[in-house]
Amino acid sequence: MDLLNALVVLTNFVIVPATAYGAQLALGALGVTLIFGILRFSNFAHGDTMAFGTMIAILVTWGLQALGVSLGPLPTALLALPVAIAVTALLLLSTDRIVYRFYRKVRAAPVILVMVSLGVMFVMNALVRFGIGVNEYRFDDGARFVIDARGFREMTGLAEGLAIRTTQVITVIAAVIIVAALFWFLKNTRTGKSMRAFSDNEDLALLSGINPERVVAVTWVITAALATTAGVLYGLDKSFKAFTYFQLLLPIFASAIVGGLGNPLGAIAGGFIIAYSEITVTYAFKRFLTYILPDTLAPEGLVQLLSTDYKFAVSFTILIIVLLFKPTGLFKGQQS
Amino acid sequence: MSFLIGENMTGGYGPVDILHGCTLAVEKGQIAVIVGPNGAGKSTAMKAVFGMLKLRGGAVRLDGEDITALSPQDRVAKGMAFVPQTQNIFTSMTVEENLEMGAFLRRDDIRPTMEQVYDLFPILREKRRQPAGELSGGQRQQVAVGRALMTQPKVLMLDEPTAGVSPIVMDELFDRIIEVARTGISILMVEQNARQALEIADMGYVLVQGANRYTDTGAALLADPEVRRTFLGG
Amino acid sequence: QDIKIGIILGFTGPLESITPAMAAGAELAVAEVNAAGTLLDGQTVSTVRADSTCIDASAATAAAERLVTSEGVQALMGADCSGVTTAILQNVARPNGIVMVSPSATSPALSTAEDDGLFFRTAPSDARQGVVMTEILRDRGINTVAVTYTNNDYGKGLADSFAAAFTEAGGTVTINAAHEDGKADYSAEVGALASAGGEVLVVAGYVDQGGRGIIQAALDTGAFDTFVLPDGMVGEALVANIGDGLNGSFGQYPGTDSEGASIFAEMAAEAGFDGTSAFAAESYDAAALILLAMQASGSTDPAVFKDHIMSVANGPGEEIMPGDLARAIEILKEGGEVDYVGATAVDLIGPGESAGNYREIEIRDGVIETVGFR
Amino acid sequence: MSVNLRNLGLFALVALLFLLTGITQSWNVTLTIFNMGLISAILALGVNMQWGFAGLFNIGIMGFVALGGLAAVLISMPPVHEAWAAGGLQVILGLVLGAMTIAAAVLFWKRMPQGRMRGLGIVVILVGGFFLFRAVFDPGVSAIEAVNPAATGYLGGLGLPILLSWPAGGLLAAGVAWLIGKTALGLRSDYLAIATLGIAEIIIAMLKNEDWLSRGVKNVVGLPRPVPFEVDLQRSEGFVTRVTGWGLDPVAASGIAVKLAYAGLFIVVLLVLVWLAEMALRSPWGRMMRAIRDNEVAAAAMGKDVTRRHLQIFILGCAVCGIAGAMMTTLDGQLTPGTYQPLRFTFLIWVMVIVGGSGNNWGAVLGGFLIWWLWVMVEPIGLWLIGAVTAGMADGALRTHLLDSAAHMRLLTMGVVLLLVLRFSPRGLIPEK
Amino acid sequence: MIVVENLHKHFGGFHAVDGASLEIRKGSITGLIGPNGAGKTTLFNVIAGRLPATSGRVLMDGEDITGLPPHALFHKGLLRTFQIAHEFSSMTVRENLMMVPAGQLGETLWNTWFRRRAIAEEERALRRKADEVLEFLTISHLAEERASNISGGQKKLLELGRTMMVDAKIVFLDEVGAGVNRTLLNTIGDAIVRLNRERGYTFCVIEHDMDFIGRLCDPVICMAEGKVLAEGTVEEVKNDERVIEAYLGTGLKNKVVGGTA
Ligand SMILES: Nc1ncnc2c1ncn2[C@@H]1O[C@H](COP(=O)(O)OP(=O)(O)OP(=O)(O)O)[C@@H](O)[C@H]1O
Ligand SMILES: Nc1ncnc2c1ncn2[C@@H]1O[C@H](COP(=O)(O)OP(=O)(O)OP(=O)(O)O)[C@@H](O)[C@H]1O
Ligand SMILES: [Mg+2]
Ligand SMILES: [Mg+2]
Repeated sequence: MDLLNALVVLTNFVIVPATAYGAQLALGALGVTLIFGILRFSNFAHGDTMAFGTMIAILVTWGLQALGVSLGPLPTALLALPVAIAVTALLLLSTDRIVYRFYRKVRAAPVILVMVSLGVMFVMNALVRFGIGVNEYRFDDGARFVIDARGFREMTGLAEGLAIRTTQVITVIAAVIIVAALFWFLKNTRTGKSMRAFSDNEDLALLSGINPERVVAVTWVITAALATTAGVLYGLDKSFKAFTYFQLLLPIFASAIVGGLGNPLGAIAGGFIIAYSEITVTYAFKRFLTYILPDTLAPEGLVQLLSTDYKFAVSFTILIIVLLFKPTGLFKGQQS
Repeated sequence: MSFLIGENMTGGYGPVDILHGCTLAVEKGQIAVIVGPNGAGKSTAMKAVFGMLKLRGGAVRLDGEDITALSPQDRVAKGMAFVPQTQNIFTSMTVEENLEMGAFLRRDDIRPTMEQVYDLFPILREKRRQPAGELSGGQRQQVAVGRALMTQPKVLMLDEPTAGVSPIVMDELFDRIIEVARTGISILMVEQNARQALEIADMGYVLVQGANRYTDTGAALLADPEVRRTFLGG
Repeated sequence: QDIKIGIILGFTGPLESITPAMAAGAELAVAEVNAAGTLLDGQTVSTVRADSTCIDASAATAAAERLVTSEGVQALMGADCSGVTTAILQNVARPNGIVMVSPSATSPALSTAEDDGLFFRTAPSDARQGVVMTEILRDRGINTVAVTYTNNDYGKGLADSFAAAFTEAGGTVTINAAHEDGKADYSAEVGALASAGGEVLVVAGYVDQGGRGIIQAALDTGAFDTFVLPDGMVGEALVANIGDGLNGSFGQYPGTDSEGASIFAEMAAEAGFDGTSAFAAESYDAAALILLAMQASGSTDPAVFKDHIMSVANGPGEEIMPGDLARAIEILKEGGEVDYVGATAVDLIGPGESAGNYREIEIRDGVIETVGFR
Repeated sequence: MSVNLRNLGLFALVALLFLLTGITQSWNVTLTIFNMGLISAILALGVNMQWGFAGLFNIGIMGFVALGGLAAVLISMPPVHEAWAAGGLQVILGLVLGAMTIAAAVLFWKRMPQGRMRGLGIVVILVGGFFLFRAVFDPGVSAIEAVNPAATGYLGGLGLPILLSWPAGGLLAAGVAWLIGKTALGLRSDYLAIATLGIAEIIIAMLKNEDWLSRGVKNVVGLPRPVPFEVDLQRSEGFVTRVTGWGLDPVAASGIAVKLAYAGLFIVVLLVLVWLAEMALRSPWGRMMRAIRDNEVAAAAMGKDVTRRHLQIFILGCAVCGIAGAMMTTLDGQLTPGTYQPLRFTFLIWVMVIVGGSGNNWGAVLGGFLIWWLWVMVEPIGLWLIGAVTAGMADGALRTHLLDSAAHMRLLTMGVVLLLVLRFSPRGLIPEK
Repeated sequence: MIVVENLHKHFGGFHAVDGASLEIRKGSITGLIGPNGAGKTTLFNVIAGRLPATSGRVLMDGEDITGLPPHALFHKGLLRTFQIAHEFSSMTVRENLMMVPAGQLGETLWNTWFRRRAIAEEERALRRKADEVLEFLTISHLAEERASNISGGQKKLLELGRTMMVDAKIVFLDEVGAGVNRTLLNTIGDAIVRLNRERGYTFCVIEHDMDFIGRLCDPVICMAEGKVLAEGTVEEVKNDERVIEAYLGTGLKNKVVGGTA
């Protein structure tokens, strides 16, 4: 029984949240990695693209809710998602037309594009704040839990509870499906291959008859889809707040890089590494140990390797260690 | 009227002209070879013919049609293929994907052509799942030519296709080029292995400082002692 | 002649979601005075906003410098975060002799900072709240608590003073862990808090920042059911965003049994903002104090009216509620005395900071109910 | 020549911006911005050394600036004797033990043959050392932090003049850069970038949480100044009579005088650094660095020790950032760890370098001034813009909404201006050659 | 001079160099030939410290130099060129040459600040030297051009030029001839011979142009599939059955001379 309780504690406070958070990061990292892989720059506007997409989704969700539309146990926002993706795609495409295209033409160095994306980030930042403001919004509806803690306790008679949220399940499933689809798309479809060819050698791609503008457009559309999906799923699970989305950028980049920039599998792996390291290294094992150890050995202290103050530091330390052994990330990413 | 002609081309990368009224032409099913010292503007002329350089003067015509204003992509669609001198492969993609990219605009079955390329360069079959960037210098060159052949073009433009390939492969390559030409495809190539190249050429151009110095049949150029000494290494 | 007051708050940055209500609070007081039209024989007051960014001391200094030396304000309502507040005080307010009243800087270090008598705050001291919170917990018979705080001077100061008071009183703090605001995920923090255990979780954070994230995650995982909510956490937004899970949680925020707070809340609702948002009431009071001190001293010169802020705030005299500013001006004009109570029952002590009377609340059926005063 | 004229013109333009600010707003505002502009220019110079000269993508600038700030506290604040007595030695002992553990682990790794034993041994040493370290260190920390936590609760500094902290900040940053460089410089481009970003976050986390060192988030305020206080000037007879003699208001004049004093100090530092950087860049050393930046493989084959040179420039660049960090903390008069945000202290500096023109010292300096000016001025400009836009509008929901969102114009304006500058000179205002 | 003992270099499961043993004698111009992918460049890279060996040793004058970093080998007098040109693209052609010599005064920061005069003097000498090399390579007119803007063949010349900036003991040339005009290549060949005779440089030359090899090299080593296939004088190697089959071939099969029209 105690062993079971110990396992449930670990699952409830480490495995489930880390898996869900990892999937959230991974979805964000996929977008970053895609832009890096094809257009060859680190897109700092990605966090705000996510925020923008989510904002549209929220507005549409509110509309739908007002009309009384719902998806039953699933969040209504999923219905709004396609609209939000379309609007975000339009925004990204026009940003490309107005801003990025020029730099492609003059063959600007990647670092210039990074700075340009910083400029775009500021603008999108403002757009979102104009659009929906700076407050925190909750827009999840439907059933919040697949299993909730109290229900689990009553069901199993254990002392510890286990909670799994609907959004966590959706996020993990979405992450797996999306990465598989993206991987397949890039590896096997003509468009996917032409995108990789374009990123590898733009001139030669031109000589092969690949239309660069089309490649770029497809990339942005996919990015819009990834960013919006990631943003909406994250917002459903936690909440929407413009500033938080900006802050998300850092762990997202860390995930993309530790996995290997430009590699979709890497993004997924990176997301989970960051999430798990943040949560496990700072986890206090007191409760867990109390269950599995005999009473006499039960720990006095928290049995915490490092305090949670350092959770970010921990994930970065792990990131650096990974990079020291695998200098281009776990899955052999690209270099600019 | 030549099948492909770049006539009186003038232009360069920046404000300075590299090409000064240079003319290159190739007939249907024939082989034209460009030779000349380093920096003469051979590659520049090839790029100009392919539309990768803004011309300040002159025109490019394909099969009688003026294509001076077309983008490189559109020229590919018109049946032109080009192997640049440098950076002529997709280094992060596998050999096979490189070849597939060559056939990007084709809608028909590309397997047979790919088999032909593999037969021509057997080493590529062996390495087809390897990223092209990991290949040796000569192997890369073979990938580059293979990619262009995959296009099944009407005009094939090659910038120093034999640089760095071993003698046996070079012979194979020239053989193949002759074969290709016999099927009615025009071939325009730059070569520093000039003697071998001129041997198979119908037409030869000697380019110096962006202008035509000598233009004659391959055999005639080979026979000219002045040309041999100054440009072909004796 | 026109009186100008600078409102310097973090309109962008981590506190951007609570600052609009704070600014609106201050502007409400100004509007009220202007509507009366009687201040200093009919002078009008205008406000100028500037962005303190909450975190960037240099940008805040530059913004304050602009308010003072270019816009020519006579007083500053702000700043919000203690770090930038200190920077502005030392680099702008003192050199230029400008009065500064902060609605939300709670760092104990500010009590001892050199201020030439120019600095005041309507926010209560962290130390006092720690004691009050301890009393509330002891009265409810709670002996072990876990504490999490937002990692800035407010959170850290409050958590430390509470931990000290609570341990002193014989309770046990199982863990005292920080959380960073605006972060993506709080699973790690909640995991550690849950493992440490405790009857309740004290959340010394902000209502729409990491504090809410922590509570949400703690409820979801079943780690805690009851939360103790200090001033930064009490707000309608919390109840609205979390809902039923909060029932049974309790806490305290500055206030007396005067009806000031509810009056202010109504006024705010009428003006179109949320008066219960964190520090909105303090901001109203800060602005009101500045204006009443001007009236009391009969001068807009900071060097003169700075000495009247304490007397206006503490009485003796007639008690002044929000909405009564016109009456207060009238009394002062006639040479009378007022005791400004305002929206947060301000009483300034020592170096000019709020003494801290607290209203004990409990959340019942999704409503924040006042259950007592301390 | 025309290039030089153009550059002079650009500097004149920026000078004009500052002058206009002085005229339309006030000289105090201008000088405030100008002083931070000087510090920004130094920061941009440091980053330019790493990126422009050597192609090192360091986005951990924030960390080194913070270290400079820490140096300011450690050098200038008076020591807290009580805290030293309570646990000073114990904390030092703990740190020494920690350092010894790491040294032992490194030695062990180098000495032992490859194999399972080595891995196991390392783990044993590290884990054992970690617990020993915590056992000694933690009680010391608690003792120190218990000493009057509201006012001190830390060890304090050395009580030396704060000007000494500028070189000290450089040294501290250089020391940490050495450690980082030794481990992480093998990484390339974006991977190095994220590693440095991570290290910067770690440094900030330490500053925020190690209260015994610098009070953590409780901030250290009231740092000594290298220049007089305005209030003291206003009280000094001589000063007041002199400035009133010039027809100036003593309060405003005192502010200006103090700021000018700071500006003088900063200008000296900036000029010295620019001179050093310029001389280095225009010499075979600079040529070698550019070669390494262009093609490391070929540079190594031509006998250049790429790793050593990278380490050298990394340390130098970081040291410059450390100096600037100490100067900034001196100017602010306080250390506020919460201030350190990547956007402001890393990416904004990068914008300065890129907009100014990477690889060019004068470009970096220009970028530093221009972008800092914008960063501060976009706020009033944004407010003004929104005011102008809404002025003609009828009262209504949209107008209120816009006015309410006025603060966000700051972000919009910053973004748009940045995009415009990059659009019209994508290689920077003063490009490299 | 250089002895390679049973050298292996594996990429994953692929054995690019597979137990090669060979010797480059002092004062020789050794030719290295072999089919594409034989492992020649890889062998160079291992010798020159660019790639770590999987196993085996490289000796230089009896000293084990396996695994030394490239810059250390440069200081020992071992220079190499790259098959795919590695120019310093943002620098001018002349600067590309001037940066080569080791131990320049001006490479020390201290000197750049406090010994400016000495540096200026040194620079003048370097510049003269660089201009001589450019003259020799017939690209003087490109001295101020950005190296990224010169033609493919010119880049190869620049590669060669860099090795001429210092006094080397041994120079590894990886296909300097590919893409270089044959007339110029002859001149380069002459220069190699002269450097070899007059200054005592040892050369190891990879080249696919058999005329060039034949004119310059003795001995010639032929590699195939990572191993040494044959070794000897040019004539011996040229007539070796295995070399002909693997590398040289029998000439054009369809010998059709064009231009008959
Ligand atoms: N990084 C790598 N990863 C995997 N295989 C590699 C790598 N580099 C080289 N190879 C393989 O090693 C073999 C030897 O390559 P190398 O470049 O040494 O050939 P080479 O003899 O120089 O040929 P060439 O004459 O064409 O230049 C080739 O088959 C190549 O595919
Ligand atoms: N991208 C460029 N920008 C500016 N100038 C260039 C550029 N590429 C080449 N040039 C110049 O143009 C001239 C002709 O170059 P081009 O590449 O056409 O020569 P080439 O005849 O192909 O020589 P090679 O046989 O060496 O390949 C050279 O002098 C070179 O300096
Ligand atoms: Mg060429
Ligand atoms: Mg090779």
